[in-house]
Amino acid sequence: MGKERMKLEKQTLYIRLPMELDHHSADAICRRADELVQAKDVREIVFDFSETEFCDSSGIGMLMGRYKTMQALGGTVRAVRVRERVARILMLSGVMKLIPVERMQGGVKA
Amino acid sequence: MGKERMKLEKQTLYIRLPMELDHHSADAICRRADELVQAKDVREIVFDFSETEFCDSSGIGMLMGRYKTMQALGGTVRAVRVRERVARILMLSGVMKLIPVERMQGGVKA
Amino acid sequence: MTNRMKVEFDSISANEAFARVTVAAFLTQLNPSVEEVADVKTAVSEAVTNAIIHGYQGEVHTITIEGELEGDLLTLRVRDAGVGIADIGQAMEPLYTSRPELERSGMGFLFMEAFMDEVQVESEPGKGTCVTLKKRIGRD
Amino acid sequence: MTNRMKVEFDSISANEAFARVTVAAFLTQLNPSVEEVADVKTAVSEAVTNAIIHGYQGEVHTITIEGELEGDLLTLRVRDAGVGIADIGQAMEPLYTSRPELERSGMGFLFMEAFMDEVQVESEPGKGTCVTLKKRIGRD
Ligand SMILES: Nc1ncnc2c1ncn2[C@@H]1O[C@H](COP(=O)(O)OP(=O)(O)O)[C@@H](O)[C@H]1O
Ligand SMILES: Nc1ncnc2c1ncn2[C@@H]1O[C@H](COP(=O)(O)OP(=O)(O)O)[C@@H](O)[C@H]1O
Repeated sequence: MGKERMKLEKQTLYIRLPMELDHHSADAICRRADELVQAKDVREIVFDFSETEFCDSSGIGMLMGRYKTMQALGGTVRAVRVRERVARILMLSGVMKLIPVERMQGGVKA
Repeated sequence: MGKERMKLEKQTLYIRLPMELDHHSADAICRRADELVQAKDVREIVFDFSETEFCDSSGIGMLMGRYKTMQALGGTVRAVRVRERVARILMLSGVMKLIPVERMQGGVKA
Repeated sequence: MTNRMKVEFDSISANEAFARVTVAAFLTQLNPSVEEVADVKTAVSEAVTNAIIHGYQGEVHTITIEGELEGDLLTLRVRDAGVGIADIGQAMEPLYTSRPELERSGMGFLFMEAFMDEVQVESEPGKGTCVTLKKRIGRD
Repeated sequence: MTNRMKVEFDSISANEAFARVTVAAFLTQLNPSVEEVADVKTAVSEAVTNAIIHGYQGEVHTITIEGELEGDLLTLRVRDAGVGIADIGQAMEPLYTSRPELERSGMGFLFMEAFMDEVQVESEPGKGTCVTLKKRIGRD
């Protein structure tokens, strides 16, 4: 997870997620995000799913973990530009009940 | 190799080759082409490589075999719309010395 | 149409993607829909990730996937020779995870069940685990 | 970076594509160029096709590919337990084929040599053949 895929703007941390969000890629993202949240004053994390075509339960674990951390700090988490297939996974996991999820506009197929 | 990928127009047999031209796909094409050449009065075979991204020595075997058959019958063989990568394979095999090869226009990458 | 394959690889996380692509390539012969390929990839990813994290607990050993096509039925067996599972019923409960500290959601088996027609788990503590995944392709 | 895999599959021609995709997926970890992936796929296709046509002469048995990444070096071993090769020198000559009636061009080994850095053949008549293919990735 290159630094260039995470961007802190004011108190919002933007994370551009990879094409395949699995245990391998999620692990690196969790580590890097937690470092930033600890070092800076982050109030919100925005996960940008626009490039993400694959997501399994490790991706869900990553979202849930960040949600819990931010909640403990009084902050929030959002998922944006989520494709159809990934939205189905987020739905199935129940994570949509905890975290606002905004689908990709324009009917891009997963 | 579906029938719809071969088309006989006047005395020319047009063969639209598959994305991957290997022993598996070439075998089926050889069989079907030979049937048509035997049944109809074919003077020329035009191999359309526009969709072909992969070609190995089985593809070369297919071309050489059809070249020999057509030569024996006084006919000809051509390859058209060949992509860069496949052109390299045809070059390497020496088949370009026997058969006219026309590259894909517009710089489509293999 | 009958076909078989078996693939062995090291239990490192970079091979999760390798396992998905290999199984998808094997499946191609049944002319699956995009959705079916995604379903199978997700299930394989879950089983392989579990073998890496839980089965071998991060140590590098061998994971095996056996694939079989018979008619329209895909059968996959994902095996590790790791720690095994003492209570399979508990392990398969939605949201149960033995490693909450590792960002696990406890949804691996849930996803396997959701995306495959059949999921079977055989395991012996200290010997290892075999997860069998079945799916009929081209039915819907 | 070190990684290993081994894949076994039936010697049917539909698996030529499967073998290419599997090896390409394994190779991904070295960040190869498009050209390098195409080179390796071509060489694998040649070796696997030979095992199917020449090694097993169309009968269905098992072909094995072992892959190894060490640093920037990819090593592949394509094995069959088929008829073997009596005269390896002759077999590797450009344009030599023992099966001209099968539309073979005799260029399989030529292509393997052209696209890989190293090609080694071990074979024993009646026992089978192992073709070792090596290529350094990301050098040019
Ligand atoms: N291959 C395995 N070897 C040992 N234990 C396993 C294996 N697969 C699953 N388990 C056990 O089953 C539990 C539930 O698995 P799962 O539903 O995939 O959730 P998670 O991976 O998020 O923990 C795991 O936490 C683990 O205790
Ligand atoms: N795996 C194998 N088992 C037995 N013989 C083989 C094998 N691979 C190659 N050969 C022999 O080597 C010859 C040359 O192989 P190759 O250069 O690939 O050309 P082709 O496949 O077109 O015949 C084959 O015709 C065959 O006699």
